[in-house]
Amino acid sequence: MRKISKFFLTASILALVLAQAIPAAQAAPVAAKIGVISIITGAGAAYGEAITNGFKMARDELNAKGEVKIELLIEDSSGKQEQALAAAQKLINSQQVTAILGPTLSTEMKVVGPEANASGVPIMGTSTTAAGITQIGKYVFRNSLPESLAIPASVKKAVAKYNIKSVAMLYGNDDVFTKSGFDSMKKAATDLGLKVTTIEEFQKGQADYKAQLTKIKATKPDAVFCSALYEEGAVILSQARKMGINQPFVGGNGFNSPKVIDIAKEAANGLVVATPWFADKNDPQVKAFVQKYEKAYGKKPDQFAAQAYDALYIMGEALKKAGQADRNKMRDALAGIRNYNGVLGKFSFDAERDVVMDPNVLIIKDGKFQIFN
Amino acid sequence: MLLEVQDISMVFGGLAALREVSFSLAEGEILGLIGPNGAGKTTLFNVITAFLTPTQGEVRLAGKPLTGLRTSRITERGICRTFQNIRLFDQMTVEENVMVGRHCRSRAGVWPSVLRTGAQQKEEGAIREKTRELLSLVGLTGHDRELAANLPYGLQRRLEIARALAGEPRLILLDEPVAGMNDQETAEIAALIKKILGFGITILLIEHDMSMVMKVCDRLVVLNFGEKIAEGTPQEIQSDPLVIEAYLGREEGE
Amino acid sequence: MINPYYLQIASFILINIILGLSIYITLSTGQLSLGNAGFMSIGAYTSALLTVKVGLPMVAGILAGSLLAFLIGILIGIPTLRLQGVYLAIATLGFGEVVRVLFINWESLTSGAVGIAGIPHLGRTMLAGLQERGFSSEQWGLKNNEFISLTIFIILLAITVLLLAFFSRLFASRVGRAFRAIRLDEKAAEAMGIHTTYYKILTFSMGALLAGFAGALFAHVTGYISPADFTYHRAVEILVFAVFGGSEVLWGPVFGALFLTVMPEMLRGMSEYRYFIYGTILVVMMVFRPQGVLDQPLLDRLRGRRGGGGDDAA
Amino acid sequence: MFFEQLINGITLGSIYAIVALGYTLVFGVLDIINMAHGEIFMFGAFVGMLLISYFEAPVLLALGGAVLVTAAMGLLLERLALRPLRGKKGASHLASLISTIGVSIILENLAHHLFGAGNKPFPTSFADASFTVGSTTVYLVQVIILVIAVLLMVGLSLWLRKAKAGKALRATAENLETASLLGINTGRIIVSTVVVASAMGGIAGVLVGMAFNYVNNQMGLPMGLKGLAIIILGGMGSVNGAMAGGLILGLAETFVVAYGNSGYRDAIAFVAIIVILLIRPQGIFGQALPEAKR
Repeated sequence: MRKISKFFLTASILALVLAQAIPAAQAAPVAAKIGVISIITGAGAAYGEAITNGFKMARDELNAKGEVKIELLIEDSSGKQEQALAAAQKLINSQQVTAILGPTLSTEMKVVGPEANASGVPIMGTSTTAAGITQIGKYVFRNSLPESLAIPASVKKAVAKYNIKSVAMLYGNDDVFTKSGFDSMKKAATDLGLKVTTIEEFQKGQADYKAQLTKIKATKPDAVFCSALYEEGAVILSQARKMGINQPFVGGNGFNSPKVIDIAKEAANGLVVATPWFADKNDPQVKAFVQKYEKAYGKKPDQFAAQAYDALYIMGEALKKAGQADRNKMRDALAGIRNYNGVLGKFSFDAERDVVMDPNVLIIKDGKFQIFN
Repeated sequence: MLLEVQDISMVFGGLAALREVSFSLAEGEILGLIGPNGAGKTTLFNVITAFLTPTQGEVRLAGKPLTGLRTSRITERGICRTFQNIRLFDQMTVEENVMVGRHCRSRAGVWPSVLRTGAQQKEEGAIREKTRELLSLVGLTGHDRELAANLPYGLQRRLEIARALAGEPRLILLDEPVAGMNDQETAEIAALIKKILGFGITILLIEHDMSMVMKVCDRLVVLNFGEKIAEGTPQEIQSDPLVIEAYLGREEGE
Repeated sequence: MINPYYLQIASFILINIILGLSIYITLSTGQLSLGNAGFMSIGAYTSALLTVKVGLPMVAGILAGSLLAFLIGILIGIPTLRLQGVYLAIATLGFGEVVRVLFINWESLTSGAVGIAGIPHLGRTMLAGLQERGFSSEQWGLKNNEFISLTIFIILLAITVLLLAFFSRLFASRVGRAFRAIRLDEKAAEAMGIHTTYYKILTFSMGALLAGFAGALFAHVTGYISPADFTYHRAVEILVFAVFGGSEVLWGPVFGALFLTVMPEMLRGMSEYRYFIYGTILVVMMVFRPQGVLDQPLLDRLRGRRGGGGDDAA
Repeated sequence: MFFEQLINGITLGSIYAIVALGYTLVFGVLDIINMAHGEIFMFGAFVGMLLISYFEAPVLLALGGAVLVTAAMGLLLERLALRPLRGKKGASHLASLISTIGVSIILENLAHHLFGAGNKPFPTSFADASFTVGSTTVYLVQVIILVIAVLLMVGLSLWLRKAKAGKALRATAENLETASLLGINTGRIIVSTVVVASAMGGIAGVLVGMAFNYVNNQMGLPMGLKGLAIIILGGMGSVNGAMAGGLILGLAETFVVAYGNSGYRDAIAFVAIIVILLIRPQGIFGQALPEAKR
């Protein structure tokens, strides 16, 4: 039941250049109901909260501008496929929404996506990073950076910078995100011709990683590639550093959280991750968003909030282009989105409605995330 | 001989509960098994019905050894029993208890039961008919819809007998059927026992109520500390010095 | 009323009823199995793999999945039946976990934690098949998705009604009396000539069969499964259906599954406290009403009869 | 590497053993499996963590605090979820299993509401202290865990002997109604058994938090399941069995990672219980077959 922290995802980038929004003739705003499926209760509620906050902020801003009038209908999934499916049915059939944002988890999307697609309702994941999401069908979109983009980026930079020849790999094999992250990692390592010294697995809720780490240490790799959610990842880092594994760690997007630093403290230094979202980016749009979000919700926005914020802007843009709350027109408008500048950077959909963007590669240095180069 | 108990020993963790006990029962006979508490009487019942596997010895029914058979098979062969501390299915009705007792004499399996085939319907009818008969025999007519747990103690004892009879036993083992009953109730059970004998059913009876044992039993076997110390007619047993000592010894011990 | 939302909920209720029945059947001979999530996953994976990778028709997949769960139920049942009470509960719990870990690690077959997506969908396949024969939902005045949801619901409803009829007749028979006798006093039941081992294996493997069947249906209703769907928590959830609704009467797990599936949907806002409520239900039930909400006396009262009727104990 | 893995295995095994001791104690005296034990263990870890991070308490004080809180939880558990079932007609031996599963669910969610989801850091200064034997590094924490495990085992053996005497008297009391004559307060023995077992869970929680820098509201279930596997492995109600079973499982898991496939690490415990239940249902150190009574 608890899929909790499982879902750490990736991000996505979006880009909606507000500035580009045509300031022309002010007609009546285009109104639409947009459904949201998110984890409001249960274990993954922390992500759902950030995501819905992002949506709400974007909605208020968009509606204030007057070109569109978006009504958000938010449903809870508790992170469970059955409930997500029920919520989707409710939104599609009872509430007649024009489009859906969410659900939070890739597992949920694999159940909800086909239903939305069959019903002809555009649906966009803002935090679903696993492989095969947009291939579900032509109504399925996402703006979350998949691990298959994030991981090669961080791997490539780390390999170049540290002259890595051999790596040990460690991943959680009972979780969709860490498993598909690992698959990308392995592919990236093979593509770069790295020698893999050992591949170790762990399971959710494990406390003791010493056995795996001892083995990894003995193989003397140049670096450790670790596909873990930050929950486990931070514990792994702290145990590894204590055992004298001082090599760089390269992680996926799921490893990207300030909590890594909270939990692992100095042991977190040397972790390289790729992420769509960098809150300390020197960019006026990002700074404005961070400031406003912090004021409204009392904490810094994380990547989930940022992805959600950009996602609704993309929806808004598509709605303007579609000109009316029509599901098919909305789909076509969404599919045509290219080169939008959002808080995550420049974002486009590719022909398969998947993400095109350049992730930021960050490293934890001196106890904080910094641009890695 | 209907039942032959031969050289049965039962050892629990070094302690012998039964030591080379042998006796036999003729068809239609009623034999009383007596002896002080802890003499091994109920243990012997448990050995005969395969609740326990004896350390040594053999039990035969109508000449065929029962060794290695599980309890349910022994019941099918024709040995039914009651329990010292009543073991009714207390959350079932009186009627259902007897119907369960009929299990080994009926056959409908899963599919016939679900499809309600003609044969199954007929069998079910026969089970109910037999149940009614037995309930009237033991004097429980009118109680059939009551939960077994709600019956007064004396009636529970009767129900156990009816349930055992439902299995159409050749031999019925009764474990203290009148324990805790008053004189009138005891007399009624004694009469019931006589009736059962009248059907040609052989009876092995454990009982502490000596006056009743003496009245109903053809023969007695006396156990003490797991050993058979005497066997004979009630008159013989009453005057047997070993038996008297065993009982007196018990009284001193208490 | 033909709103896919309501029909979806109803479909999950029906699947949960089958799951509730699966544990009820095993409990009817007094055995607590915490391995039903494991059997469910066997049914789900078998059917999913056979339809996705081998291309078998869905009906064949579902039957194969149920059958495999049944066979494994017998295999597991025979040796574990020597175990009593809590030992059995823990051994079956262990079995469920082993199956899950196996599905996680057997990547070449199961894709591990990523799970299997694109499983043929009960309703969509049905619609596609009918459309090939020139049918369209509009003929019935329905939209495609309404037709799909309605089809699933009707199929599941028919299955559930058949199952209930099956078990209510079974429990009212000689076999059902044997089950209850074993549950109430195994030794005494054996002494009545009931082959307790046979009946215990029978109920254990029937429970496995039902769980596998429900799992296969689940796979074809959601279209996606992963090992995370079949954890210890699922086993407990199934247990709660029976324990809450009533573990001594057939209508108990039915009521339990119905109530506990609808409740979180009605109280979407309260679902934060859902597991509190689950936990509290378990404790309170054991303290005040160990037999669950429904029991025989209550059913009799509801039917306006007196006495403990056994002929229709189901 | 072998010796390092050996030490890893012993550390993990000692922790498993302490968790299993809690189960075995309750089972040995009450014939009940306390499914909430894992969650009590988790609360122990949280209390220790809170005392250390927010009140900068020394480790001993943190252990003490965890013991107090978890002992109180044991008391409540006994009062609310076990005692009402005892001797109740119609409540089978499965009733306590189900009711403690209920408590475990409540506790897990309570922790979620109280402490939030996700990991919490467990800072300890001496977690880093280590010394070197030959080429192998040994951490102070590892030694402490082993020592505590052995101490608890010895203490428990003594306790269990006393409690068993109480149990025997209780059994007698049921038959002969002579409890009051014997002047034995069996109720108190039962309560103190649950309390002591819970407190041990609390200790184990703090040790795990300290050794692995790992505290979250989900940590109870995996550890609880391992504990269950161990008491089946070692023999229900057997203190030596819990200790040996814990060490065996800890070593087995570690060496499967070291020389086998780490993906199957979690399955070992359950494969082990299935195998042991089939071959020797009473467990390695168990006395007799599980009683066939219902």
